[in-house]
Amino acid sequence: MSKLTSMADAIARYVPDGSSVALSLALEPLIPFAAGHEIIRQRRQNLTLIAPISDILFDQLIGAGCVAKISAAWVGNVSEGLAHCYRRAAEKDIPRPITIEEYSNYTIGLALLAASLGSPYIPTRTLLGSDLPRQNPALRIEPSPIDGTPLLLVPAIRPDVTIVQAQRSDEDGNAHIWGSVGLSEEAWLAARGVIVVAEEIVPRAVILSDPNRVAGPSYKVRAVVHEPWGAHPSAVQGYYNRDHQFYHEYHTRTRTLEGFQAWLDEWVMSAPDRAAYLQKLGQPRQQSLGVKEHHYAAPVDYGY
Amino acid sequence: MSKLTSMADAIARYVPDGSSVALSLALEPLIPFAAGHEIIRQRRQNLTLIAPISDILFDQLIGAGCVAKISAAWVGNVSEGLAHCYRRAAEKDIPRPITIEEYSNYTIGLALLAASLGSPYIPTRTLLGSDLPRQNPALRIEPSPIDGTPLLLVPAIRPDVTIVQAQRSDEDGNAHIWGSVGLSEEAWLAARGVIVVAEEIVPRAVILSDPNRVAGPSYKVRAVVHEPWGAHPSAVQGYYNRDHQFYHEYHTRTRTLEGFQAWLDEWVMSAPDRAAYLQKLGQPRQQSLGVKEHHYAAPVDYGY
Amino acid sequence: MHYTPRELMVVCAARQIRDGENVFVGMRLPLIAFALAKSTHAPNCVGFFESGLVRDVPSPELLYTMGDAPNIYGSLWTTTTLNVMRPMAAGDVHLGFIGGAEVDRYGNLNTSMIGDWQHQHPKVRLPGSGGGADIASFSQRLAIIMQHERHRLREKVDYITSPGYGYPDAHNPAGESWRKRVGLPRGGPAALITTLAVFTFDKQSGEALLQSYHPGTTIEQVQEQTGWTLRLANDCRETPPPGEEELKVIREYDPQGVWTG
Amino acid sequence: MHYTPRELMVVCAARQIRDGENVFVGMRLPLIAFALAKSTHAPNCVGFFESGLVRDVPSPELLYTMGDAPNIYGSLWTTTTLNVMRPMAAGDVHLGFIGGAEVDRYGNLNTSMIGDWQHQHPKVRLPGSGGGADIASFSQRLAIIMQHERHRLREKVDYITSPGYGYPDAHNPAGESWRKRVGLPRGGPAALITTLAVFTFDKQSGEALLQSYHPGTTIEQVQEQTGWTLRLANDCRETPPPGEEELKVIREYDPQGVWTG
Repeated sequence: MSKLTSMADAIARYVPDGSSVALSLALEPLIPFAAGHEIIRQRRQNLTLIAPISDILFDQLIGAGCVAKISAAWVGNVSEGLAHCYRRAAEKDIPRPITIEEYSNYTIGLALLAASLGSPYIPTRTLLGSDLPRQNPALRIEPSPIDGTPLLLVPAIRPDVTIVQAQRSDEDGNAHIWGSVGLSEEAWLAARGVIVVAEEIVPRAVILSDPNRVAGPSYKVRAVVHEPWGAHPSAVQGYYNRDHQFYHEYHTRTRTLEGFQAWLDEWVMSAPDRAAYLQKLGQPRQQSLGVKEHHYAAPVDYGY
Repeated sequence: MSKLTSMADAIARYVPDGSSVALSLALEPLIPFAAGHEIIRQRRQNLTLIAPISDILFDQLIGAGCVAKISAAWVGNVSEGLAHCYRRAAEKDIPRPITIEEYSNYTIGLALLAASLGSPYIPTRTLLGSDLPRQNPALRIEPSPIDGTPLLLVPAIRPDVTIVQAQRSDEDGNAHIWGSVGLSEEAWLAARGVIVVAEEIVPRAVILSDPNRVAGPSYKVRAVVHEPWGAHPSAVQGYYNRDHQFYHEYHTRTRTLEGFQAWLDEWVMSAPDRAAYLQKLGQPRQQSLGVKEHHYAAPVDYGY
Repeated sequence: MHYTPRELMVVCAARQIRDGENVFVGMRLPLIAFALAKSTHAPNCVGFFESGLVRDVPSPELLYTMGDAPNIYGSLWTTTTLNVMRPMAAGDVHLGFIGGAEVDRYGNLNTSMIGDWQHQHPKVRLPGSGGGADIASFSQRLAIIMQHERHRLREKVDYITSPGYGYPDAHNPAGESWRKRVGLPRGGPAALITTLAVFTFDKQSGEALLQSYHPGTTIEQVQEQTGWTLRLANDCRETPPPGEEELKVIREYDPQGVWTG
Repeated sequence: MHYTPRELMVVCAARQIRDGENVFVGMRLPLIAFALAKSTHAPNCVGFFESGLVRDVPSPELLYTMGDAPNIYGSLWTTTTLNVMRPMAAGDVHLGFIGGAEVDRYGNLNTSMIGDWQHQHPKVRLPGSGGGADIASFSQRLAIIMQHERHRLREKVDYITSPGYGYPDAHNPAGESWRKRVGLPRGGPAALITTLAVFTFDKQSGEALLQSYHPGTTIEQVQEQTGWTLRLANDCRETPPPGEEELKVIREYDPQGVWTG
């Protein structure tokens, strides 16, 4: 049965106040900005955000006051540096205080891996001697039952919902992702439910023609949203490139609280949906970000 | 630099007596029979074999006396049932005694996963109440440091070498595998070194055109062997199907020790290499197992 | 209408599958049961295969192994063994199927060793767990499929490969409470389907209850072939025979009777 | 021949890479250092990127992030973040690069918080570890790249994000023995490359040693901008300037000087 819904319905139904949400899982590419902006428009509150590094999407959600807690390895602006809203919240409780549980990319991955394995934790030897285990109450150090050496235990994190940006999906949520995928697979398998946001909706036969490329089991998918350019300004391999200038503009304009409010009003609040956002972005800019050269994968035969 | 070698050289150099070898990792398909037969011809001794389920390849290596220890979840003949050489070794020390450390598919996977993560063990809740933790000294039960409930700790297994059967590879060991892959990825990442056995050797550009399909990092690959039909009688998706009849013949012929010896002499010892094996198998039989209908994966664009 | 014992077993197995469930499918009879359930009462069930497959339509051809090429073609997800077992470990698999060489009255299953394995060589070395012990540990309900012979249905198995409801001890019963004591996260046997009968289980005591005996057999004959004293379910009765439609589907899928003959 | 401080830093970073090594490459300067090493003395080194990439040729275009599409195209392996970090955790990465906001004389790095974070809000909230703490924990050698300013090179950082050689306590020194004590599997800082100088580390004491000062600076000027009393390496000397060939490669890769200007 089709799980196709509008972004507004998907967020309204599956991202309630107070839920823990994993999104922005592939590091710099495939960031579901359209989903994040809808969360902001619906004025969601007290969310816990989970990701390895989050480019500026987390900064926007924090600045808009949607976030109570961050479980992540890095919150900033990858090509520009610091994230101003994140700083204001962490340093001055503006617009509201947030709890930060600091992970590294590896340990946030292990936390999602543990949940997906049904294991209470994964032991590792990273972060020993660092201050992260003191800053983050979830992390603990215990002697190994095997040889007594110190181990960092990374407890499982089970997101209420994982939002995955995909190149293409069928209406049931069988989706193809390619390019660097970050922790998308772990977060898909760890979560209670998944929202798929796809550049294209394709027939089931297209996806099933290459089952090794499928991102995860579709029984977990609650909603499929067709949202072309839904990841802008981040990149989607084979569809469009990263809009570095956009990140630069965001960085300069959001240094002050007022600047952020103006930016948010302009790009999120006064754009009712992604279509309006894209209209504002404009055709020429989309063209300049589009694919200039196609590089197709070699054929693969599933025949027998 | 090219890592192309003959099967004889690859086995001679990288599978010495006493080494621990992970092979037959994709369950029923992609079993490196040609590699196993070369191990037998070179009269390798005291090997430790690691796999989830092994179709009849493990039975052959055990019957030939190459094996001192088995760390696996299942040793038999998938379409026929029991494995006669395995029974003779386990029940009567024929041709030599073997140590069996019994795992389940999930726990042998976790053992390889732990090694690949650089973690000493993975905790899980499978096998609790079963006799496997009593039979297998590697497995241990400890209370969870988090809530005190019993946990099975599965220690890391780091194979000396993993032998991976692939559809295609370049000369450096950048390889594509598709179809069900079982524990190939975990074993590749867990092992000290990897031998790739490929149906086809293709230009680097073919593999790199689809980097998401690559089986593992090629820096670990010690040797690349071009061995068409190297997995017969198991299946290679897109190349040939499983030869069920061959498994049936093996099952009936190897009930007795003499029967096994005769089978081994006929199909392994008196066939100096895979070419001779295939000649004996015959063109008509190969044709009957060949691909009748091609099913190609939908195009994927890595462009930008 | 005539049918074979195995055809009846497939029908009984299919009846264990509820619509929309995630089913960890084994080989042979459960595979056909999955195909049967899909095309009758459970069109929305999804099948998991430990070789690294998830699919929601039966394979286009009869399979000898779950890794056969036709089973990969048209699958929803072809991936690693761990990836398909991870959802089961996390509790997402409703029903799992396994077979065995020996089962006891508490649904404990032995697929490893016959004989006194702790002090000498085993009398018979069986292939081992495969994914069986994991399916028995993790799935919400377990359905066991076996040949019904007195030496296979025993008071106590020689070796527990796949945990059922354990055993009672001086202070505690078998059953769900045993599984909790040893640390299993959930589950336990829901059905034992044999060539002669179908058993359910009393989760409190962990004991098998004779739910139905197949047409042509009697409770007495089942008792003769069973290594423990039968306890009957309240509504113990004759197994409803396969319907025409059910047999039709089975025979379309396995026309030669490779697995159901 | 004229060159910028950043171009010299790239050259110094590239000199840390040995042929055939697995290098965990960060963004910006290390990325260009990797490209430089590849095309000069280390043609066989392999680059790992935490977004889930392994590649052995520099990307065809200058990158703003490691996840940019040109970096995926032509990679040896495009996969998950865990998959590329697993080999590093297991010890297969020879050299890792990271940058930071603060570093101390023992090579401990802070990319998380400036100020008294335990008792009040941090004065400055930095982005955090990313993969940095993992690279510092797992790689066999660590190279740190930083702006050289007195407030950044401190006696003691406010917060250890990425462990270097720790600190001495009443009974034990910092250095390799500290890493062993806390349970780190291997590694430690091998070089600190700044806009003014290059430091190596004494693995026994864990202290930074001034290895070389860049042309145009003096040891005194370096000391002025360094928050601890310098210890000099035995062969402390001026940093060898970039060669023409090295600058040519850098400028081909970053013609606008986006990162090296």
